[in-house]
Amino acid sequence: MKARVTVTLKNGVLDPQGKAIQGALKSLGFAGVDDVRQGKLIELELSGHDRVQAEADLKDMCEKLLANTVIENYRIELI
Amino acid sequence: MKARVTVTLKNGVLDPQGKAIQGALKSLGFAGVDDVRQGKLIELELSGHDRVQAEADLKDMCEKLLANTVIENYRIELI
Amino acid sequence: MKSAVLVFPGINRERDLARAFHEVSGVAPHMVWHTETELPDVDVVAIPGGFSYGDYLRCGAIAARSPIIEAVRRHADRGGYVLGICNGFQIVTEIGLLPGALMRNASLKFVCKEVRLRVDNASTAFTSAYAPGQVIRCPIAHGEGNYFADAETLARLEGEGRVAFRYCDEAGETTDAANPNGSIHSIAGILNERGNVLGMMPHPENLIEALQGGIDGRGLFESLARVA
Amino acid sequence: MIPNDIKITPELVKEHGLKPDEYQRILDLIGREPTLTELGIFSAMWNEHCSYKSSKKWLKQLPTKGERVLIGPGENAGVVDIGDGQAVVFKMESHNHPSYIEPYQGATTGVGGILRDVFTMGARPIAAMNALRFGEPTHPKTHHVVSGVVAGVGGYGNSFGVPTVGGEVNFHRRYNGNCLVNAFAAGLLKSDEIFLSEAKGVGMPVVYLGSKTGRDGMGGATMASAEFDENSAEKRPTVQVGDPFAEKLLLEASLELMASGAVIAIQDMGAAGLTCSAVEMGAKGNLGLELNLDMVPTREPNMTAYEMMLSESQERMLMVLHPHLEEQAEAIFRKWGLDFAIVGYTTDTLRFVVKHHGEVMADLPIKELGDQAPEYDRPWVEPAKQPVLDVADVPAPANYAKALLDLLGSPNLSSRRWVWEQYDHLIQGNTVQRPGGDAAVVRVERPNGGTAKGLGFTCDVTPRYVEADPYEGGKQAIAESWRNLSAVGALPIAVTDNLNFGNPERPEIMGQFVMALKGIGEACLALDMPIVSGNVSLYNETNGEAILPTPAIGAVGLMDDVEKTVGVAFANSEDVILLVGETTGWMGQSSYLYELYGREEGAPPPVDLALEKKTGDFVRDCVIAGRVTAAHDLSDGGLLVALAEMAMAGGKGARLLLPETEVPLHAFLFGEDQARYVLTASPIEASRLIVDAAMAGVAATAIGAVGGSELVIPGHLTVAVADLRERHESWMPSYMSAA
Ligand SMILES: Nc1ncnc2c1ncn2[C@@H]1O[C@H](COP(=O)(O)OP(=O)(O)O)[C@@H](O)[C@H]1O
Ligand SMILES: [Mg+2]
Repeated sequence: MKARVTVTLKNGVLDPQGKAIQGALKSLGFAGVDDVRQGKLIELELSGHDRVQAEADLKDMCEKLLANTVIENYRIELI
Repeated sequence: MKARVTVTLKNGVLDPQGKAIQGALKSLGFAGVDDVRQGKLIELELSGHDRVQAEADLKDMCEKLLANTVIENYRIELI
Repeated sequence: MKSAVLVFPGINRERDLARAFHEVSGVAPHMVWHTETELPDVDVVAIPGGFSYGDYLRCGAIAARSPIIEAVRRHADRGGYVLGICNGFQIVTEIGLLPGALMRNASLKFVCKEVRLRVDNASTAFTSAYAPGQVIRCPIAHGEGNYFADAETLARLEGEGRVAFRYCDEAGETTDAANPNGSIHSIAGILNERGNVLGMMPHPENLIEALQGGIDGRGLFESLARVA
Repeated sequence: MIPNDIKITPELVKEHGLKPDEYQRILDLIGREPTLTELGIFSAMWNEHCSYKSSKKWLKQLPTKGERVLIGPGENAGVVDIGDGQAVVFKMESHNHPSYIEPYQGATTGVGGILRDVFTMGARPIAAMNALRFGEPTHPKTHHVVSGVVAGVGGYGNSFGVPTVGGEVNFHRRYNGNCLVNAFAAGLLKSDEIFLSEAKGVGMPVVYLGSKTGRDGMGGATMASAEFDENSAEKRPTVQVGDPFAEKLLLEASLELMASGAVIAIQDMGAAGLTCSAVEMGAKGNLGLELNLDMVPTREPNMTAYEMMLSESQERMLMVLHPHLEEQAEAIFRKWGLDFAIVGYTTDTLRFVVKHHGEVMADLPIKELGDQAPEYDRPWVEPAKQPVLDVADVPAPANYAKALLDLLGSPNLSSRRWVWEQYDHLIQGNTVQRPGGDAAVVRVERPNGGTAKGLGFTCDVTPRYVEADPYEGGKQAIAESWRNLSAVGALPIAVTDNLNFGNPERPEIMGQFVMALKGIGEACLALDMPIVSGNVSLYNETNGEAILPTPAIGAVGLMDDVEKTVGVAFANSEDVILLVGETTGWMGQSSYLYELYGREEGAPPPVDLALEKKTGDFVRDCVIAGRVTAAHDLSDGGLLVALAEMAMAGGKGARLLLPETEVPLHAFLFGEDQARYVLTASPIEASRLIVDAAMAGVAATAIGAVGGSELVIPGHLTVAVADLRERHESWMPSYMSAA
């Protein structure tokens, strides 16, 4: 079973990376990029077959390790 | 218009972060995580309205900056 | 030796590098701002360490798209010397002047310490002051120095003697324990085909005076001074 | 959005951390009810952090003057003359609470803040240190906090480009609920090019520089996080995120701007950013200041005046510029890609006026905002003294080798290599003494060439001592920093302090504070180390349990010729090992007792300041004269631990022949008597040193010789240096690699 976890900064939290990318795109001549935010994508290969269990596990993994819930949100997708 | 670019390491490219996450998950007691790969998620806010143009621009941004195509693949989604 | 040191926003070892050139050649290098489109008339263009653009997105990625880069490429095409150290190495690979890429250290931690390097090719413009196989001390300071290249590239690098420096132990052995970042084949520095572009993660510029604890890094600058 | 003219309720006052009598003071001062923005401004200016209301009375009693002191406490950082028209600028500051909440970002913004304090004065940062205290290793949060904090300190300093050359790491259960992150930074400038925060001239532009303002750190008042966020489902995080890249640009741009002559006054935006910086600039210059918030570069839409005035977004500066150089100044900032906006101007009204969308949001008397802050003489009680511990109550180890190995492998005495290897300690190419020894030494070139000078840096305090006896513990912190500097050959010239304590409203805690400061002050006076800057962090308590009282000291020393420094490593076989200072075998509060038996008992070792001075001066003279091959001060773990450290550093053993003494062996080897050092010298030089020491009134005894690959005390201990190293180096990496 494959899972995809995306971790993004909460609203209002400064994103220096996004800011730098936005600046670089601008100086490369791309107009009309109003905002850029950078997040993480974590792809997992799970050996179980129980989707409900997997979702619960993934949530637990996010809370415990994958996301820093003080400043980040996460989203889980099973694929 | 919102766009989401995901950048992932090509197959065969070593992913130290993914490996470290896998190890950490294991030592946290999560069994059955067979593989972990970490990638980047870049969310952009575009001011244009032309989706075709936007897709072309995004591809260009990926090739020129957002991905290092020697080691990375990218995927573009308009949302 | 006439040299130029490039400066990008966020670069922070430009003074260290300029000092090394100055110490060894007696001439202060030109400091060149990234928005320039021409280089001064120099033999060596050096790209220093640091965190250009904060190392955001990928190390060296944003700096590699600066206006000055085209001039660097032309300089290299003409056979001029290009030296990329640390962030400079990352930038030079992002430009494509050297193959492969630098990934996060296997430990995922920034590491600053003194390591040993083995000079695997001492017949280059950058290394001729060293003896072949010589083991030198050299500081490192990076979070993403884990060199990676695909099998084919690696075979070429090895086959053509383009690995200039490798991490090793005191006896010159390339062991896992002596590899500070997980680099493939313990690679610390590589050359381009023509031998006029060197990229390396370690900082020879921080070990050129007895006060710094040793002078093993001088050889690199002295080598350049011989040919330029 | 909450309107600016909302009725100020007692709840609102309370949420702003203001006591009813403090609010009454506000009403008396301005003669009407404050607006919401005004209330926010008062709460920012009058909180403990900005106003020092509990500590001011005692801080005033510290010695802050000296021949070399150019700028003492009160500015962003202290400035001390080091000759040749050069001066060193330094300060230490805490970021404890944010680091416990979000260790990585808390530590980065702590480092960013202190670096800004230093370069705001016009100095280029040349060294950083970090004093860290964590809970006991087994506490569930400790591992996470350590890894985040260390990564954060490194993440910021490495990218910014300052060498992080020293610090301290302690683990103790009393930090379980409150870690301490104290960051130190030092910079170098020309002594006639110091920049200050005092605004001058009426009608001068007030310029905002650096990163944009967001709603960062809006957690001081709970209402800010709850109610200002009605549009978004998630609770707004109050965490500030550090951007070392922006800071590096800000550094370069600020220094370039200062060199251009455009800057009249400059102040970084730290805690309560725009409010504190603007008020301070105006008040110091006896001027008024008017801000137009429409001009403030913001990162988020619809920010209110209240939010802008209280935002703690990082990497921002406020300057007063010469009007005719404005354009030139702007060009410099644009070149570095930073925001630049004229957000106001100075006035002669002595009022602090804040306008937004054409409306006056605040109009307050500027001097009173700072000067009339409440000041408390909080009740305090002198902590009870601990009885002196009888050596007879401390068991000797069954096996000396095992005891030594256990000490070296303990959380508090084990090697900090795992920490400092994550910090770039070599950048700038001037690090002459690297981390791992006593003090770090950084080369300083003279403007006109010639032999380079050296600056020594060290961080010290032994919180268990301070807990047991705040007065002696305070003295000891200064004395230990004096020793660390003297051992590398540097003359201690000044200190900065970071006073971390619990709740000052509790008389016992206030008593710790008062007595520790008394000890610190006396020691600074006796050792001629004025305090030139510092920071107070109170209320470090969780569930009624306070941290150990931790007045961390950052000290700076000067060497005329940096090449004269020596390290701790045993250098040559046959060198004679000299023990300098008196050994009584003081076991109270020793590491031996704590690490091996879990006992925190007895009075800490007393500090004889005159003896410290005499001994330190003697040792330093020997180092500078090139007479010794290694020097190390004795502190945690006593003589045997110090010898082991010298052996490990040099990769050489030693054979000890201990003098006849009445002190029991274990107390001789592990006791923590103060004012002691170990020196090594060639046999001939050693005999001369013993004679010279006697002449100087300093005890010096030969206790053995360097050589072999083992540390040996015949009949008691034989242990391979390699085994010492193994144990010393393994605790931190193995603790940190276990999840
Ligand atoms: N957090 C830290 N960052 C950098 N260096 C550190 C840190 N903690 C300890 N060190 C270094 O490790 C060495 C030993 O520290 P410590 O035992 O506190 O020294 P001392 O007892 O001489 O004061 C010193 O060189 C010190 O600067
Ligand atoms: Mg010491």
